Amino acid sequence: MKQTQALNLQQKTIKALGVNTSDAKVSLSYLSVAFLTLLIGGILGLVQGLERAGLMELPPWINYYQVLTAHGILLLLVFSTTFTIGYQYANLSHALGGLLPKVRKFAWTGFILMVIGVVLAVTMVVLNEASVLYTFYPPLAAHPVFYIGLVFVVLGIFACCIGVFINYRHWRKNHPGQTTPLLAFFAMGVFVLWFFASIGVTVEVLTLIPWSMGIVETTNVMVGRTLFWWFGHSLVNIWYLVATSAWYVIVPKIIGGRHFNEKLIRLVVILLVILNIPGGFHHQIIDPGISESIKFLHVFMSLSIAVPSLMTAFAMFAVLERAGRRKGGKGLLGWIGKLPWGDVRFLAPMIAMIAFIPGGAGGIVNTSNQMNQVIHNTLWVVGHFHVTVGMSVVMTFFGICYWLIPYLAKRKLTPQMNRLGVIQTIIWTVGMILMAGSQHLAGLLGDPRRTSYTTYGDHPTALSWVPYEYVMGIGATLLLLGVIIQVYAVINMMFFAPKGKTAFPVSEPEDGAPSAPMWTERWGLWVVLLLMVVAMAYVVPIVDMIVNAPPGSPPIRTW
Amino acid sequence: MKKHHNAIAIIVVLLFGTVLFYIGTDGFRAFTAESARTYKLLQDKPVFPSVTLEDSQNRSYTFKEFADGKYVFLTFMYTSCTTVCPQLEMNMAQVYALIPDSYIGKDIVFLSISFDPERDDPKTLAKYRTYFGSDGETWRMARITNKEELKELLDRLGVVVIPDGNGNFTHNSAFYLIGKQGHLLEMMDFTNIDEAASTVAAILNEEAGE
Amino acid sequence: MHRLEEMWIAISTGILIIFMVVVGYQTFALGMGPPSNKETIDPQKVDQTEPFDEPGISKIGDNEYEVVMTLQAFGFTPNNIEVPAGAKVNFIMTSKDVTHGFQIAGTNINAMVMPGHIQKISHTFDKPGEYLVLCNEYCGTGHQLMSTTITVK
Amino acid sequence: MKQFLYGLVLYLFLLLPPVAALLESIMIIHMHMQMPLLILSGFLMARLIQLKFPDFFRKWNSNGVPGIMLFSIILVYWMIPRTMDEALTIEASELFKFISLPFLAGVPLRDSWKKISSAGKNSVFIIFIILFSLMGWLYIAADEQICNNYLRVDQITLGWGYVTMAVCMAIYVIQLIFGDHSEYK
Repeated sequence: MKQTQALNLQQKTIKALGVNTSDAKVSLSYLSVAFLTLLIGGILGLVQGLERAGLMELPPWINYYQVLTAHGILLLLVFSTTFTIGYQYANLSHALGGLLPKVRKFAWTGFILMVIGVVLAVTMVVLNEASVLYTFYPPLAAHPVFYIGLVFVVLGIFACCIGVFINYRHWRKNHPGQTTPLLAFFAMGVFVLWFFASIGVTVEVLTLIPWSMGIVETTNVMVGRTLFWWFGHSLVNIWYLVATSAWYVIVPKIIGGRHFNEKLIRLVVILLVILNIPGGFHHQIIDPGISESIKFLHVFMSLSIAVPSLMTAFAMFAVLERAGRRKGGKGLLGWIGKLPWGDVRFLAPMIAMIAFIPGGAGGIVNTSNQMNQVIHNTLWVVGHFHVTVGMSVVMTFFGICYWLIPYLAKRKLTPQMNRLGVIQTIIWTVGMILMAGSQHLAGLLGDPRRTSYTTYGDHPTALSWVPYEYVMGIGATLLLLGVIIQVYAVINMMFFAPKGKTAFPVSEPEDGAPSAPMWTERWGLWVVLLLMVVAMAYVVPIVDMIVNAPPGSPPIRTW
Repeated sequence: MKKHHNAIAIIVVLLFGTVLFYIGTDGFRAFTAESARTYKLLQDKPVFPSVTLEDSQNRSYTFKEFADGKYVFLTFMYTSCTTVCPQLEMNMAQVYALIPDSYIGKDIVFLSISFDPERDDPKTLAKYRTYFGSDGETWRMARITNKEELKELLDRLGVVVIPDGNGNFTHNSAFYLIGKQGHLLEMMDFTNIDEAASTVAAILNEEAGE
Repeated sequence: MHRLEEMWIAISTGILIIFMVVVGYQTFALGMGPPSNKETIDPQKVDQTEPFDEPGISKIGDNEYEVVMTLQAFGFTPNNIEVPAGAKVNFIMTSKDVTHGFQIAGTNINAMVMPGHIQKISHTFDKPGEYLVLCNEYCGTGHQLMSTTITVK
Repeated sequence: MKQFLYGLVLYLFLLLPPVAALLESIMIIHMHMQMPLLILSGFLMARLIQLKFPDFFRKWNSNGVPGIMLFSIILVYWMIPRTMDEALTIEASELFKFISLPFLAGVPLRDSWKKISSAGKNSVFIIFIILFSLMGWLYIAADEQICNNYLRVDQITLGWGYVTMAVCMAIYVIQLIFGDHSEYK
């Protein structure tokens, strides 16, 4: 009883002050790291794009693959992770009426572990001791410190997961009979998935450490690869789930609408959490050592994600249309004009959602047996994840910045900043269309990914790719410009924008909508189902890979 | 009254369970198909079918000619096997060593039959033989080239061989003892060398004592 | 749930099932499955193991060829292969060090070649020309140099 | 009625010879996919049977114990390595599998699960956790072939399948015991 009172008091203070200062500090720290890495990673991205197109030569003390490794790790791993944690903890704090002090400690522990980990790993990359790319497929062997750094990062993630679980459980205990706020429900989904996805890579890295130190002689290459994609692909879907949380809950409020039927939203979250992990197998469609029937099963499992995704598409269009019509939009498409296109908080996530249509279609290509063979490991794949991660996810993240950072920093979004945001969004969109578009096309012609500048002895086929690579370079230049504007905007909103109160835009249900059913909160059951799906997908191939394993591979350094 | 029905139902279910398990496991004796097979084979004592062997010295003869009224100690294997077969043959060599010399060749002969006739030609068998100290006379290694004869033999003695698609086979293994009339006399656990040797020796001794 | 929602879910699931039937038919009935050979080899003894002790091209039938190939940083052995037009070529490959990719630009020949595993893929080269073969999985500093050609006459 | 139809369709689908042959060709799918699906089909069909013969179930399965015992007996029976082999080689055994799993396991499970106490449910879970762990250990550790119709690697795979299912059940039971579930009903 006392606790509830204290909690109510806390909630009242938050209402009065707008934001819980100690919680805001957690989120702002994560977000600062995120945008610092975005800046560095973005610069490396441009360097890489220009080198790849043959427009620039790298100085002798640094090589293309070092740059590529750093770009991948910083953007795909560090930027998206830190942004997600910063954003999700802000959501959680807002939705549950503040974080528990204990949970803040977990968040800070996670922060410190991740910073140490990233510093260790990146140092090794800079020293050219770990040019293994962010996928670090064995038997390419990096310096042991690189793997140790990754362990720290994963431990940091685990700390943040546990923090979320504790806070959620605490809230549940104190609110019998109530369903958790949607944002907290999303946060729970994100971190449950993250927790179980990280187990794969943790096991992999822990086996690689003694191997890279020479204590263990050989390692099982196939198992390492499989465990990596257990994590690697789920990671992408974690960012996607994070973006979805903004689409479902935040966007409707910004456009002056209401969110969709809560039961369906929760069902989508649950499905994404349960079905996600086996999707990783489609990265191994043309690998040896996995039978065709197992691959077929995994194609099915990867594609099953399409069902909740299509449900999202349906729900979002319904929300947008309703909001547009409420504002007086007439006719079949009249509502489109009524949406607030000039508001960056809507424009960025809206383009992100649109980008998910080609992104998802490309994903279906990658997942299916025969089409995968055409584009596997070509620039198509690079184009694909720049559309999905670089547009769908990152643009949603950018859109979030324009209300989240002022909210956390107790400042205001000025019209100038909004205009800058719109410009940034347009530059980013054009840059991505040019870059990812040309990458898709070059990939269809067979241009491989992850390759330094080469014309393969001026082979005519390779020369035919060069024009696309130029366009890619132009896109990359625009994107760096976009990064710089974005980082400037973030710094401005954090430290220089006028003081004031910004609201946390959480949408409400439609009038008379039924409340969400209580069974959706049975996380214990969802976890068990998730594990069963993982078991169905992984037990057969992994046992086969271990029992019928060839002699292992020793560590090899080829750079 | 209800309690009553419940109790009856429980008893009926338990009885059903007991009967089911009793039938399903040959009276709680055989919980795997392998043990069921052994049990059944020992009950049936099937006759060794007529097959033509081709041994490591390129000689061809029928099983009957080879056995010639002696006991035959038998195993099934293939030479490319890396798992059970070397162990099986190694253990067979130990049984061979434990049987008193006086019986060998006179009252009992040893035979290893390969169920992979395509790869196990006489040359391969000749080489494989030397790994286990088989002398090629009183302990021979042979293949059966006629596919139908081989299948008939494997079926009759309940040897299940499944190719795994990578050139290997999964198969069940045991020591077999064929009696003087060509009937299956014993099937023995190939991992228990001493017991197999003493079983065989006892049969031979009893015969000698008569 | 709303009727429209139910219909939408049913349609999505239906599309998924139809898609799987198509993929399954292609894979199992038409034999168009992805390269998935399951044989293994000791990656440290490739040179001593048949058939990789003698990599090269051999004719195995009427306009059918077998190419036994090893991939290593940063090249293909044998390289610069020549075959007549219309030839069916069966590639048997393994890696001597790290993971490599085997891609023939302009065709849908694309396979991962991993240490310890033997990969197989076949293709009929109908159109004459000089095909570019390249490694499409990062394998070290010289990765961008790892290429060869197949000439179809 | 809808449920009965779903169950019936599933049952007929599983009966189709090519489907049965495909599912039985891989050991773990035979054990952990086909058999549970058969139970599920019975579970779904049970609704109509319950409505048709309410007296029978009320009279003979009033506290759910006989039903759950029958379910357990059938399940344990099919966990014996030999029965799985014989389902492949002996037709009568195959027939018994297709009758016993839906009608002697699925139907009584549906009728009993709601009737037995939570302590009863927990003990069923615990018994099967132990059994699954033991079977898993048996299949993983066994050097010899336990089932004649399957490869060794299939056997090890099935072993790990048992272990993972035991782990899943254990997690489920733990969260049942430590979580408050009164409000989810």
